[in-house]
Parts: sequence; C-alpha cells; structure tokens
Amino acid sequence: MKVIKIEKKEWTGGIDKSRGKYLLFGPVKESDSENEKSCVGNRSCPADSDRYIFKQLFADQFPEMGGVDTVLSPKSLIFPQTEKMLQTTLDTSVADHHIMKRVDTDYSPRAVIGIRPYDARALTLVNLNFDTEDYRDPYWCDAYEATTFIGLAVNNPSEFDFSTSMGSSPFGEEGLDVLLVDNGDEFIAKVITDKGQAFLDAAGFSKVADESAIKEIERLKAAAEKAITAKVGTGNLKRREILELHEAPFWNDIAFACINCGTCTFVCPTCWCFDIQDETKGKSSVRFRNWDSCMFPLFTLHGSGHNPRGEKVQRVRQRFMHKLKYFLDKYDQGTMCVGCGRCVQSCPVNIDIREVCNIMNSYEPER
Amino acid sequence: MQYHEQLRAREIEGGEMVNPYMPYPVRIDQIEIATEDKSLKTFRFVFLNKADEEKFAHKAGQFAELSIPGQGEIPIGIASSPTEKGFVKFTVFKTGVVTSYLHNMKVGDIMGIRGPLGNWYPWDKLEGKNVVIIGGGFAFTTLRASIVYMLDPANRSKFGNIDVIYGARSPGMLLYRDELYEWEKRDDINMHITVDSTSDPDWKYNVGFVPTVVGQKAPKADPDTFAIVCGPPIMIKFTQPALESLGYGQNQIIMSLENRMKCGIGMCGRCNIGKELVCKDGPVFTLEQLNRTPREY
Amino acid sequence: MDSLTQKIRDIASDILKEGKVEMVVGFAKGTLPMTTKPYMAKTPEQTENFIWDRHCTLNLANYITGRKEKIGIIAKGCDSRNIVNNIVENKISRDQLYIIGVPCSGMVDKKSPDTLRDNCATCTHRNPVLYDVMAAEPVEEQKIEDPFADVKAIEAMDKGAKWGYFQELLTSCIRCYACRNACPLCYCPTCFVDESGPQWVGKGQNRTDIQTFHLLRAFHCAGRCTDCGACEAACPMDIHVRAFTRKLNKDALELFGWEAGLDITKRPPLDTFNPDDPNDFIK
Amino acid sequence: MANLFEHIGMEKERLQFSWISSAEAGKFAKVATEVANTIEALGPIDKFVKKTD
Repeated sequence: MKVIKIEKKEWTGGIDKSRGKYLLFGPVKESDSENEKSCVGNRSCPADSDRYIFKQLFADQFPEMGGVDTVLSPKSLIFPQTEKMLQTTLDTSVADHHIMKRVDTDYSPRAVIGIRPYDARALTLVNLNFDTEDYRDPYWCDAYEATTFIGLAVNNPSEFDFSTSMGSSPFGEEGLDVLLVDNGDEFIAKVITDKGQAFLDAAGFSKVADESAIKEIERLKAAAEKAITAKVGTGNLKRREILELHEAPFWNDIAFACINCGTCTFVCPTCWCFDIQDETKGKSSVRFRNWDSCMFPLFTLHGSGHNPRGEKVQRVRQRFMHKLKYFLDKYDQGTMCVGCGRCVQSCPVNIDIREVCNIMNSYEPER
Repeated sequence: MQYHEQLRAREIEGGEMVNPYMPYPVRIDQIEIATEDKSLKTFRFVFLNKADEEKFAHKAGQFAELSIPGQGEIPIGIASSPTEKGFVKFTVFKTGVVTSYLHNMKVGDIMGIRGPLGNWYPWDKLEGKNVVIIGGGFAFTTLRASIVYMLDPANRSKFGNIDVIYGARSPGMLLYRDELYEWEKRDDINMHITVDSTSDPDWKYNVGFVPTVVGQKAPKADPDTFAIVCGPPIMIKFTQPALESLGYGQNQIIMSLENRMKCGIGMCGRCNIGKELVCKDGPVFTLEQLNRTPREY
Repeated sequence: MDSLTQKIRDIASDILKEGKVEMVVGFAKGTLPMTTKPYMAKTPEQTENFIWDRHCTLNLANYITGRKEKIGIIAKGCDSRNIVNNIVENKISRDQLYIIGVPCSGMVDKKSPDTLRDNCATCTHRNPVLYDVMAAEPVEEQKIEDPFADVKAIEAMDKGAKWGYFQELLTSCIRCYACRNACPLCYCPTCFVDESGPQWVGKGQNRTDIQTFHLLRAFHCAGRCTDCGACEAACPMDIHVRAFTRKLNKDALELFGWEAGLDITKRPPLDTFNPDDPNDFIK
Repeated sequence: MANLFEHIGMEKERLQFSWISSAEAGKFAKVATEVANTIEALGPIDKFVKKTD
C-alpha cells in the first residue's frame, strides 16, 4: 500500500489546487456555511453556533480537520434530505406535457474531505440498498460514484463512539479512497483506491512516506481503538429467530420514553428510508423525495386508515429490528449501525442503541 | 421479461443507467364504472410508445405504480391478463389524493405507469395443479388477471380444476360482473359467486360470507391443490382457518398482501414485514412464509 | 442518596403498593452524564430507578395524554401546569391522577451545566400548582423584574430585522418534529403538517414550508404554552423555538392577564368569550 | 395571530377582523375595500412565497 506524507503547511495549497478538478465538501462551522447573515446575537442562532456540518466548500473555505464531530452525518451529500427526481409540465399546449423526465443534476467529480471512517462504512451499507442486483437507484449511484472519499482517522474517539463494536473502527478503511491520519505537523495519507490516488495527484500531494510513518499509523490506531471503552455485544443476534426477538417482552419498556420524533433516523448515517412527493407550481410539476422516518405513524399508514405499525412500540421495535436484525439477516454484512453514537447523543429522551443492542443480544427466549 | 430484468438488460446493452422511477407514458383509453356505488372504476391504458408495451410484459399477480404528474403515485394490482394485448387494465378504489384525482380524469388524458412490480402467483409451481381462487371485495383485480390467464386457450390445459370463490357485499359491488356470469356458463371453471346479502329475489348464486362459502364449496385439500387468497384483512383472517380445516397445508395457501408503498422497488423502506419487502419480495407470499415474519400488514 | 430522590421513590412505591395507581411516571437516570429519561414504574421495586436532579428537563405531562390507567406522576411546576392544561382540555381526568409535586429550583442547560435554562431563569411557577402530595417544602418563587425582556428586544427591531432573525433561527431545522412531539400540548391525532387532504404544508426541506410549520405550531399553543422548554430541550439542532411561543405568552398575559395551566376551573382565553376581552383589532 | 405576524416581520395589516351582519351590506363593501386598499399598498409578500429552487 502506498503511503503519502502531506505537511500541513502544504495542505491549503493542495486543496486549492484540487478545486480545479473537484467540487469539494467537508465539515465547516455552520455559521460560516450560509451566505446570508442576519442573526442578531441570540445564542441559539446558527450564526453563533459552534456546530459543524458537512457542506460544499466555497472558494475560500477549507474543511475543518481538527477532528470535529458533526450532529448530522455526511449522508446528505450523496442522499440529500430533499432531492428532485423527475419533472414535467402540465401545460397541455406543450408537446410532451405530463411526460416525466429526469431532473438535470450536476454529477461532476467531487471529493468529501474529512469524512470519518464510520461514516464511510455507513455509506457502503446504504449502497447495498440503492445499488442492487435488480434495480439501481440512479440518483444515489450517480452521486456515490462521482464522489471520492478522503477520510480522516479518529485519533481521539468521543465518549459516544462505539464503532469498534459495530464492524467499524477509528482507522477503518472501508468505503474510503484515502485515509488521512493526523500526525502533528503532517497528515499521513494511506492511498486505498485509484480514485484516491487521482485526488492526491490533482492536489499535488506526492511525497512518499517512509516505513516509520506506517508504524506511526499503527501506533495511533492502537491507541484510538483502546480509547473506546463502550462494549456492545452483537454476537448472538445472528442466531436468534426474527420472531423470537420481535415477540420479546422488552419492547414496551424500551419504547416508553420515545416521543416518536425523527431525530434518531435523521442524524443516522445509515438510515435511508424516504418518501416521494409531487409538487406543482403553476404548470410545472416536480417529483422529489424526502428523508422519511419509521418513527412517524404516517410512514406505514394505509389509505384505508389501517396502520400495521400504528403503535409507538411497533415503530420503535421496527427501527432496532431493522438495524440490528433484518439487515444483518438480509445482507450478512454486519448490523446497519456503525457505532457513530449520533443517535445516542441526540435522542431527546436518551434511548440508547448501545443498551438496546445489548438487551437484544443477551435475550434468551423461554422455551 | 420482468421490469428489473429488462431495466438491467437495457443498461447492459446501452450502457446508460436506467431510471426505475421513470414511468412509461400512457393514455387513458377507456373508463368504466365498476361498482354500483361508483367507488371503483376500471381504467384501460394504452402505451404512447408501442415499444413500452413489450417492455411492460407482466405476469398475473404483479402490480404497477399509476403515476399522475403533480399528484403522485399509487400501487395497484394489474387487472388485465398478460394474454390480453394492446392495453393494460386497473380497477381503482377512490380513497386518497391520487385515486380521487384519477377518478376525475378523462379518456385521452396522459399519465404514467411504472412497472410491472413485485412477484407474481407461482405459475411454474401451479402447472399441472388444481387452483382455487378466493377473493373478496375489490381485491379481485389480480385474481381476474389470473383467471383470464388460465382460461386462455393456450394455457387452460396446463392446469387441473379451477374453482373460484368470490364475494362482495351485494350483487352490484361485484367487480367484472359480465365476465363472472360468462364464466358461470363454462364447464372448465367452477364458479361460486356469493354476496353478503341481497334484496334481489332473482339472485341465483350464493348468499353468505366468503369464509363460510369456502368451508362449503371449496374442494377438499390434496397435495395437488393450491389456494390463492386475496381480500380484505378480515376475510383473510377467517378464510385461513376455513382452508386449514379443509386440510390445506401452509405452503398450499398463497396470499397477496398490501402495505403502504412509495418506491415499489424495495428501496424506500416502509412496506417491510420483517426482512421481506412487500413491494419487491412480495406481494405474493405463501402462508408458510408469512408465519415466519412479523404480522405487520 | 439525595433525600428528595428518596422521598419520591418512597411515595411512588407506597401508592403502587396501596393500589392507588397502576403506574408512576417519573425520571430515571440516563446512560450519559447529565441526562435523564422519562420512566414508567409499574411495581414498587421499579421505583428504585427514579431519580431527581437538575437534568429533569422534559415535561412528563406529555406521557399521560389519552391514557386510561390510574397514573401517578411526578410533577415540577411546569409539568403540573401542563397537567392542568390536559385536564382542562379533557385529555385526562383529575380522578385518574395522583400527582407527586416536586418544588423545582430550575433545571440546567444541557450545553452549559452551570447555568439555568433560559425558561427556568424566568420561571415564576417553580412550585406545583396542582398536587396530591408534595415531596418537599415549597421553594421561594423568583421575582423577575422583566420576564419578557427577550421578547421586547425582538419587538424593538424593525420589520426587516425581525424577518431576518426568524429566518436565521430556522436555517438548521431538519423537520424531525422533536419540538412538536416533546410538547404536551401537541396531541392532535393528525398534525396539520401530516395531513394529505388537503395538504397544508409541503414536505420538503423548503424554507417557506419550515417557517409555516413553526409559525402554525406556535399559534396552536397560544394561551396554552407554559414555557416548560421541552421543545428546546428536545431539539437536536438547538433551535430556539421558544422565540415564537414566548411572544404569544407575553400577549396572553398583557391582553388577557392569562398564564396557562394555573387553574383547572378556567378555560384558556382563546377558548372562551368575555365581554371584557380586548377587541380593538375588530373593525 | 396578527401580533405573531408582526413579531416575525410580516405586516400586521395582512390579517384583519371585522364583525359584519348579513344585513350590513354597506359595511361589508366598505371593509372589503379598505382591506383591499391596505393590502395593495403593502404589495405582495414575496418573502413568504415558496420558492421551488
């Protein structure tokens, strides 16, 4: 494997150089991400927020590489919360009225810089849903394929991080094209794919690192993995029957506190469920999709009024069963949770997937 | 060839990714009021591009998304048989935003159809077998497609006895009445039409709920007899034990499900029952399969 | 063990043992530092999980709407006011409830644990207004010179600045509806944003649709909001959604002398007519 | 509601109330004209018009 050394003083120059070939995305302070500024010093206003989000980088912006965590995952860069799909005109005097066409979207090469390894793995899991044997979702596939993922290893995992329990790790390489490791005055860049090499070429990063750099990566990696103390058990999930877990007695207790908001699903890097809506303005009509959430009763409501998951406990169970059992059984690629800890941190009522996973994993049905 | 197969084939041929969300443009060719309360209408669609009709080739039991620009899409079972050429037919109950709009559309209007979607009744497995079709209310659409398919001269010899038990609230609520009465006259299909009640003194068929008629009229189980069941939840709930007491095994009871759907291609995530997606892994399941999944339908 | 926590556990355990209630709703310790989670105890043993600290920020009145059981509920000042609201609006009956009142000296901010939450800092109803038993002696109520200084600061802005302020406020909204769902007032079976026939609001990440949601949600709380702050505590994006409801609370106080949830015999001002009601807006 | 409109930077005059009996045709015409004139003077509320892009 090729390893490149990037001195931090070369960093901004290289990033600027890469803008010639790539649209760049990365974590930036939310307050720097909007064009308009009119907030008047309220501490709860985004303008004063110290929160970071993944956004497209403007000409003078650089991705924050200081190891920040983002409330929202970067999935929106590939799978926007609202995404136009098809459009047509309802004007019957136009030749192809009422005939839907794909909306033109720019899929020129782009790079996401500073994505965390667990988020990159999450996107590979979402990819299983959108790029299948039978159908390919063109919106997802086009965006995913156009993107080069330049990851940033997690040197200091947060207290919420339990990625090592969920098939990912602070230095995981799955789904990444390059893994950058912060090593003081320099980044050590592990080149994982040709796509990654192409980006480094475009940025002009080409100093080959020596053996000691690789050793340094191993040292930092071991330290980071050791720093994660949360242990979540998943080993028994596979051999339990779906119905055993589904009928287990613990779901009411888990669900009691839930208020059925969409927070956990929206902050989650692997939640992909969506809704399709049509909107018309004047004579032009657009079909678009929005993130949806299995937490909302509307998600499964039939036209007849019947709702197969009308009760809160059924919806809470669906979310955990999908992530920790259905997905596992269907794809055999681990759970649909990468251990990023965002839902643990953001859930308004502290429903903790680590706890739920342990309960499911240790459940022994009475026979 | 099925929808996904042909999409993939075109992709491989043409190189460009095919968009499974893109409907085929169609024109409404005929609209018939299907029931006396006018809550159901049967729409016949003709493809604007002749080539799309071949691409749409479906099997009885599949569904499609009827797609109205500006309104949205609804998943509806295909009521026409693959043996009927030149058009596709859907019978639609007026209930939500899209179906209400559709009910007000006119012959000649342009809209879209996306599909065929989902799996179908297991026609390979059913070859050489006796088939009992059990339907209730307006869930008879894909069952009509199935009957027309089996009765087609090219296909009739592939199947043993065909029994049909179909019920509705009243005679006027039966779908495809003219065809039902035609089939009654034939000797290669045993019809058991029933209504919950009727005030018509000349009604010459059964009166009673579908599960009861199943108990009385359905053929006894044998290894070569399969039942296809499609109807409202309450009918399904009581038909199941009726069939089981006749001796039908779990894998001899084939059912078609409905759940709220959006994408129809297994991606949007809402229609799952356990790890199966009703839109893509279904809508057709055997009772044996359903007994292994959570009953979230 | 904190004595207030112990007292709450004892009372809860007793009323379960005595069969006065079938369940008790309170707070349990969260899995993260400085968090709690709403918790339901059905047995005396389970009451050992109850705690009381400075992080019991959510409003438990949200967990009793529409329930049929006999319920014990732990209530600080704002919870008790929302329980009153729930009773007035027939979402639960007084006989179903056994209210364990807990005087509250304010909950702390989830971001800066040394400061009180904004709404707690201006709270003038720290003691429960309705209870069957008190778990401690009442605390002294705060005297607030100018409880609506924040609202006045916005009122003083010009039209453009006001618009800009509320625009900026909502830029990070992800429409998860945590604010709505954490709110004990929001119990409609189908919220107006989820209605499809007619569809009042678009469902995408559209600025106007998001504004419409927040504006109308706030309006639906007019004369009912107790400023308990559950909406803000729940928001994953830390949006100051109370900026809308605060204005309505100020108006309710100034126009009708009304503060929500103080009396189970009074209906809220927008629900009643009184010849003295201000009517200068009617031509 | 009108106060809330004003609070977020919309014109209060966009929402007006009047109490008119079915017998008061004259008053109805007068109020309607007044409302129309006020709103016309304010112009369209572009900022609250949904943009699709």
